[in-house]
Amino acid sequence: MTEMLLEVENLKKYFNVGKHSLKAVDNVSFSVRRGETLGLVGESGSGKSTLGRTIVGLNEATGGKMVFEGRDVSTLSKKEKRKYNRIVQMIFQDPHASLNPRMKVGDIIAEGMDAHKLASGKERMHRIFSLLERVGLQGDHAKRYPHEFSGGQRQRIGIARALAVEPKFIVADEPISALDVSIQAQVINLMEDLQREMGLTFLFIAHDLGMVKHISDRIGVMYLGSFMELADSGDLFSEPLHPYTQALLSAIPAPTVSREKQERIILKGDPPSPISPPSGCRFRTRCPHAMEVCAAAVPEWKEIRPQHWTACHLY
Amino acid sequence: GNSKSTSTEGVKQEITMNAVSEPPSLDPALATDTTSGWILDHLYEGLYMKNKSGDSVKGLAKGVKVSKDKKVYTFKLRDDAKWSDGDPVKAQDFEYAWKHVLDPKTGSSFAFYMYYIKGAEAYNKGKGSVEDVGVKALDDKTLQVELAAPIGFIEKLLSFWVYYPVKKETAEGNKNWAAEAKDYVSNGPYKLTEWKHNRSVVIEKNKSYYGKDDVNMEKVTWKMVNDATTYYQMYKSGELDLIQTLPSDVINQEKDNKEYKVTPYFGTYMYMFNVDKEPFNNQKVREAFNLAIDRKMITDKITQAGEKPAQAFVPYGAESGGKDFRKEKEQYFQEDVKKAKQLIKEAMKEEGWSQFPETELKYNTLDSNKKIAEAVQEMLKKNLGVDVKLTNQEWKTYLDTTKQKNFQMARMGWIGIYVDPTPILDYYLGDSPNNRTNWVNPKYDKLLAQSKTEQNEKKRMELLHQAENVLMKDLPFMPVYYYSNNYLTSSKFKGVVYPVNRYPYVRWAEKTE
Amino acid sequence: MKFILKRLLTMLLTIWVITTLTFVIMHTIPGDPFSSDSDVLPEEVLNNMRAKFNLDKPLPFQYLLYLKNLASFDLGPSIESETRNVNTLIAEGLPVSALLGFQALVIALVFGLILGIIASLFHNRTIDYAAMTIAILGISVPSFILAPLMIKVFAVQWGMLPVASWGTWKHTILPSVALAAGPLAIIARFTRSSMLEVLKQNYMKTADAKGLGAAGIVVKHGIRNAIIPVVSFMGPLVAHLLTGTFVIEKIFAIPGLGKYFVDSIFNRDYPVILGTTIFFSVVLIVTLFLIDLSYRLIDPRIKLSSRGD
Amino acid sequence: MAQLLEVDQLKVSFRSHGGEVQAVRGVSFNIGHGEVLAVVGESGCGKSVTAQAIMKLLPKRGCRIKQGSIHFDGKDLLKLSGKEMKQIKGSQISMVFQDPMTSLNPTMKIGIQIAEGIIKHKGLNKTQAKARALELLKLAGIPNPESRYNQYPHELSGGMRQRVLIAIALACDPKLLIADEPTTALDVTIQAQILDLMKDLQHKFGTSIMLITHDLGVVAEMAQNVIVMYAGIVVESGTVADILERPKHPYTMGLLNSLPNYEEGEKERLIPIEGSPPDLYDPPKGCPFAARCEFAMEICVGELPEPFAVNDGHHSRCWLNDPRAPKVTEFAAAGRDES
Amino acid sequence: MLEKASHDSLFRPLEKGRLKKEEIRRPGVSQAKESFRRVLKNKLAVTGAIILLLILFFAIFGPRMVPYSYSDQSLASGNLSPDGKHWFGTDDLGRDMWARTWYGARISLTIGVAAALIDLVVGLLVGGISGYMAGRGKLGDRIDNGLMRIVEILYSIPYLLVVILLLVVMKPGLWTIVIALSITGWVSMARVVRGQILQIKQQEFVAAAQKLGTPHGAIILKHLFPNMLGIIIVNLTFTIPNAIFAEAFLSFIGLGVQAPIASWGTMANDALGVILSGQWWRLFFPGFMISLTMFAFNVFGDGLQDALDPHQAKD
Ligand SMILES: Nc1ncnc2c1ncn2[C@@H]1O[C@H](COP(=O)(O)OP(=O)(O)OP(=O)(O)O)[C@@H](O)[C@H]1O
Ligand SMILES: Nc1ncnc2c1ncn2[C@@H]1O[C@H](COP(=O)(O)OP(=O)(O)OP(=O)(O)O)[C@@H](O)[C@H]1O
Ligand SMILES: [Mg+2]
Ligand SMILES: [Mg+2]
Repeated sequence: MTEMLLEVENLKKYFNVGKHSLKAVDNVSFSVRRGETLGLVGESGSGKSTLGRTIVGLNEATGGKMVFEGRDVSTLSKKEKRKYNRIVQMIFQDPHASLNPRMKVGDIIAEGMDAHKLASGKERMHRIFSLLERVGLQGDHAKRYPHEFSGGQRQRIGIARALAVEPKFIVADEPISALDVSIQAQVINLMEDLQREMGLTFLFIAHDLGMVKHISDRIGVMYLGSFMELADSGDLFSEPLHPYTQALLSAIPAPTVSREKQERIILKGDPPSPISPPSGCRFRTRCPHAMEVCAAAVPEWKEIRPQHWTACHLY
Repeated sequence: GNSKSTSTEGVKQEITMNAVSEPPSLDPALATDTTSGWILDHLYEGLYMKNKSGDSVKGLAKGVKVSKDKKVYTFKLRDDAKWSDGDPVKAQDFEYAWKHVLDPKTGSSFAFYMYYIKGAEAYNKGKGSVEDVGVKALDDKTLQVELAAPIGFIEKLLSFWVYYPVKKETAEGNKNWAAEAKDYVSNGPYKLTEWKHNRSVVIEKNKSYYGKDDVNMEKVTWKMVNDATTYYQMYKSGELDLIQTLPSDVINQEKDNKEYKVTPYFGTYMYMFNVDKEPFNNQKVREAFNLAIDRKMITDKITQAGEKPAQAFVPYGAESGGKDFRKEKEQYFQEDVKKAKQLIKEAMKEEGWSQFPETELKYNTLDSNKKIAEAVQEMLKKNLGVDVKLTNQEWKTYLDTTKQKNFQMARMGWIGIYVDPTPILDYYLGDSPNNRTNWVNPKYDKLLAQSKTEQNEKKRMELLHQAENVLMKDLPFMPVYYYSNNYLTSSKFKGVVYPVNRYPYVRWAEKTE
Repeated sequence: MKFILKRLLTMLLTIWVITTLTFVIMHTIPGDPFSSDSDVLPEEVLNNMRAKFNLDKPLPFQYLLYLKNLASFDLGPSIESETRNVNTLIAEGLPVSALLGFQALVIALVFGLILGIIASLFHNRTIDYAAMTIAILGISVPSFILAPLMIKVFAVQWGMLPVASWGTWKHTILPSVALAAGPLAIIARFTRSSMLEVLKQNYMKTADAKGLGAAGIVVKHGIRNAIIPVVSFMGPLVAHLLTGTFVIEKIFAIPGLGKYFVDSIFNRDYPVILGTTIFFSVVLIVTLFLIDLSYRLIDPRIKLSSRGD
Repeated sequence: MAQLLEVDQLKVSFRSHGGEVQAVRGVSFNIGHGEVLAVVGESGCGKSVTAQAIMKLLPKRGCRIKQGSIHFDGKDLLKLSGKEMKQIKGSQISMVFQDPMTSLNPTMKIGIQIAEGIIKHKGLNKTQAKARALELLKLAGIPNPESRYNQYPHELSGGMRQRVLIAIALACDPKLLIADEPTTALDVTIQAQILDLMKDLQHKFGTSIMLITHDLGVVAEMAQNVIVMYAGIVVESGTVADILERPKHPYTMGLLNSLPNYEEGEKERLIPIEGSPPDLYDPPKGCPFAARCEFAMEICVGELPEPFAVNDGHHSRCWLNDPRAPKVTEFAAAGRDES
Repeated sequence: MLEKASHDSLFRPLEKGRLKKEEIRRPGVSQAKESFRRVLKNKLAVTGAIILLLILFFAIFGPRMVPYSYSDQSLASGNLSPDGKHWFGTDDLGRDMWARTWYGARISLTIGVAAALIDLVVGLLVGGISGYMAGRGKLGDRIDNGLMRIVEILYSIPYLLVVILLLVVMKPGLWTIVIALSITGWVSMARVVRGQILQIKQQEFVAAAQKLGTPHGAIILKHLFPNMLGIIIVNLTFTIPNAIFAEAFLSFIGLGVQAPIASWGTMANDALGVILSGQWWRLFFPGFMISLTMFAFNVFGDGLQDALDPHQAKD
């Protein structure tokens, strides 16, 4: 087995908007190691959710290749595809919309188990209970409807649901942004515990850079459908290479009043449209360091330092 | 203006009636239904016409010469006979019209009414040629008709709409001349002025008609209102002046209205028995059934429209030497429950039935049929202890089912084409396609055959009575009542003529207020 | 373009299937155009009549002949009304039926929506119950009872309107209302039910927070989200209303198309059966197609085919 | 100067099949002209309900404002007629809704959803409203407003939808902006842009803002005053510095403790507040936080304290502030005071 | 950490574990029980149910309460208005309307229930599959297309013609009526359900269920139908009177129940003339019973919809 759980090559996802095609994800390549957490941050609308949904198969890719555990996903047989769908799971961004309001929590959690015939009868009940406890809820919560839970509890139901099918890889799309900090901490702790105990791999999409840094081993930065930078989380925060990453980090608000606030790099101009992205480097229209070459050529995706990749003409 | 219309001056002589449905065709060659006939009778006039009292009198025929063997008739046409466009009516128009009816390509279903003419049947059936048909225009005003055999009722026949003339030039020039009012030409008291399909037909007095002075009503409108509840309400609100066939629920409340009128209708409502099927293979059962129902109750309480209980086949109205054929022998049996019970007992013994066979009564879907069937069912149950099952079917399916003789007991109605016992009695001839009972009695067939060649009217009637005796003894059917027609006519109108078996003539009618 | 063409082809195919099945069933059921009780005709005379309408030919031949004529939009003659053909019958009846149907549709839609919306806004209150009682009456009192009752009251007793027949706009009022009552009630019920769902949605709060008037909120934000069931229900309804309704046309003596759908079958008037069926199916298929298209216009999230995204 | 908004002893409850949910149980606070008040608190503690009560957006059925008053610009909103309220909604008070996924009408183009309010309150015609809407979209950081104008919500990313909601709320230059977690779905650069935009409004037009958020960084950046809610009551209120640096309520302390410290290199476990908030169907008689509180005392179970004034403007509803209570040592460590 | 010393017993630190940290106190009840309880609590639903039960009661026992059977005639005493002897009066053949009305209830109710079942089985199946499959790849499109074309065909072929065909091959009776109703009775349901599904399936929880590998059927059944309950109930409630009147039409063709047995539909049909003649009771009682049944079904349906909605606030 390779070290890489998932390799994504030149993945594309375009949407038809009117007569145009909107390049939500354009030529993205990266890989996810077994057992790691890959954080994904970036401009709102840069295609993070789309990328996540494409990986788990909720969107059909327009182009490119995904290799999971050494197998090209598009060549999987029906049975294998089903297995892939099981072991690659998603935690949805909106904990309310993704839970059927007319189903009891127990049935929601057991849904995947039922579908894959993983358990039935007493065993099923038992599994539901232990999953609920696993995510910090109680067994008798199984009999309630989703709307009787708070946002944090609902998010944990979503996690239990994903866990029920014994996944290996989970795409978590902003799993904590709807939660208050205390519950955010609960959820993050839970994810970490699970990772440790079950060897799970996460693709963690979030805007809260503090949390992303806390949980991720590596972090990818997206802008307008493409990756700008990918590095170990420590490296990324201490030595961001790409001008966009630098701007992003400078904008983090700190929860203190007294401390001297750091200088924020303000990006000039408007974000360009994903329907007609700028030539060359996508960021160049707003980049403080933009050069002529940036308009002419697409910067190469290269490893500037060990395990530190970026696409920028500065390097 | 004629003298009559001045007496009611100021009142527009117009009447609105209900045709119930769109006349399928106003081409005399193609019209086969009473509605079309009703309108045609106002638009045309044949060699003979019906007068106020319903007798056939000379119409377009001015004079007639009959050959000795009573087979060749030579008619002279009136000189003042004109089409509504002013052109004279010619003998050729008759020749053309009649031959057109007989032309197999026309596909006229009433062509057989002309089979009395020599060569007509052969031509119509594709076995002869048009030249051999015995109709010929000798000149513009002379028409010669040669019959296959002499007949006694030629005047009646010639007043029938199949024998109306059609303007040759018009019809030859436009195959669909009868489809719209603008192309339409007629020769009678009225001309067609407006035909809004499925809505209304308007006819107005034909100024070219030779007898226009004898026509009171200036304008006649027929609306086409199919729903009984609706046309009744239209009558009540004054939108219609004359309606027929009232909704059965209102008859009771209209009975004493002076606008209400009932006329007999020459037909019989009955149930046929399939004599090949149990239990009706046994005459006693058939008789018992006949004796077990209370016909008066049915006509008084259910149909209510002045129908007469029928204990024989031929309805009232047929004349037999000055007397009514029916009145000569009104009843063949008396309803008698006790006797009926006895008959059933005997029949069961004869046939060796331990239980009375399952019996089904079929009828075609119609409110009144259903009610009568329900009543009969209940009477049979109460009086004979026989449980009869009811089944109804949509009309054409029903016709097919009964034609296949797939029934035990089935409703049927039969109306004489003309008022004579023959067309009624013919119904049960052994080879009649109408006879669906499987009942064949050579004696009956023979008597009827004899009656048809019998030239002596009295003897003929005697033979017909004998035939009916045979029929009523075997009882392959169960008569229930003789039909009637009912009308409401606004009291503003006088002089409407209600002929037997035809709809009202209004040419002599007069609106008074 | 390709899409439209493909759809057109499917339509033709569907119509062909409908024509064929109708043809087969029509010739399977007992009875023929010329059977009647008043006179059972000699076989030769019947044959003359059959020959006139090609009914003497073998069925496959008749079938092909019909298809051939159909290809040139010739629906053939009417057997019942011999001098007229089916194209004329449709051409004459359609405007009448369509006008009536259209009026009824407008009445049903406008009042149905209003009734349903009001009921949903006053959910489980007296107004709701009143509106729904009206609706339930509308559904459970069929037009064949409602129509004569209305005639009796409005035309005969009060003399406000003519009893029946066709001519002025006054003649159209009672039949339109009678025709609309049932659909109106159903539309009201659908609207209420789906409006209740919509009213619970967050975006209704957003609209409210903008300070829009209550009517504006309901009309601009509510209806469009709630109307899909009504639209789905309307598909077959529109086709039916526009091509005429037997019962109403009969009761009000209206020269529409509706009678032919029923009479032709009772009379076994083969060309009229086929002609009206084909005509109806064209109207139906086109309506359903438009409805399918409208889904997407109403709710842009809906996609009906997997072409593109 | 009188406050712009005065909420006094607001109590809201919902009746549902399970019984009565006491979502808000006596909340009072004020917002001055041009002030930014941050509201923080546990999920489900009644923040959104309070906000919606001000806007009178709570469902008419099954929900009752049981007590309290809401004075806006001197008028008691709870006593206004529906018509008068319509004049205020959207133009004087506007709101950014919490859930960007469901708060936009899925069947209406986003541009029209923005323009609608402008037409209603500003009396602009359609083209003018469109121009204004485009401008707002741009201000909210949506690229290519012209093409986005005609898109439907489902074609937008989560963050874009949130920005559309912001644009709607800002459309009519309100006096009071209630922003219910307005930047949760935004990346930090856009978040910064939005926060700047709000500050701008505050400075230029004197707009007051009620900012509901759980991002304490945003609180620090934006707010002058903060209230902390828990289980339907305000447990602590004060200036930003009071709350973030000198919290006097164990719940506030717990919140601050839960934050990851991203400055540190070492990955350490986060410290959430254990347990979950009480059931609002049957809220405890005493302090609702008692069950989760490290410092809980007997009295906490039996009785809910009145707010203690820690100092001017800083109130805490905790028995620990009672002179009879034992002193809490290590308090500083519990709060994230870096001194 | 709290100082140990305390002056007041009330200010003593709480023993650990005295208050459970995480609990939701309301007891959970099973889904069926809960739903049942809610239905019972709903005034509308209970009213509807009581009326329906009453109608059922009279359908069973009504005919036995009078000394006449539904078929006993008394031509001499036809058209009697309601009095102490004939509670609902008599019809034109002098039959007791009370006996006939309640006897007819058996038939009309049976037909109503059968029609509802057909709607539920065929309508939901066709509509569900069609709506769900539309837009799910080529095969899905084809299934939707095929089903909708079948609907078009069934709907276009004149019903009358098909019914006459049935008359030829089947014996009249209840079973035949049910078959006749199943030919097209479900079409409206199918179309409406399809439209709703097209709309509802866009929601996130459907994507979640798909991701978990839930079979299509289960998604339709568990996720989509419950969320369109209101619409389904509305459709059901007007299928019932339609069927009751359709039976009257079928008996016109010859397929219906055979005289003298009468259903409400045929009784109403036969009594139309009383609009002109004034024996209102002949039309009123069958007509009123149809309306009352409808009313009860509707009220019950509305109540059911309210009761089964987990969000629904209590009044
Ligand atoms: N319509 C309703 N019916 C019943 N209970 C409700 C309703 N709306 C809100 N609640 C309850 O009111 C309480 C407060 O809800 P609210 O939405 O104000 O929380 P919040 O503080 O905004 O939380 P979050 O941070 O998760 O948005 C919750 O317990 C919730 O369950
Ligand atoms: N169904 C769709 N149709 C058209 N465009 C879409 C669709 N879904 C997403 N997009 C577009 O794709 C781009 C990327 O969207 P995506 O949701 O992946 O962004 P994101 O990175 O998750 O943003 P956020 O952080 O705001 O959630 C956006 O420009 C969005 O408008
Ligand atoms: Mg996203
Ligand atoms: Mg909230």
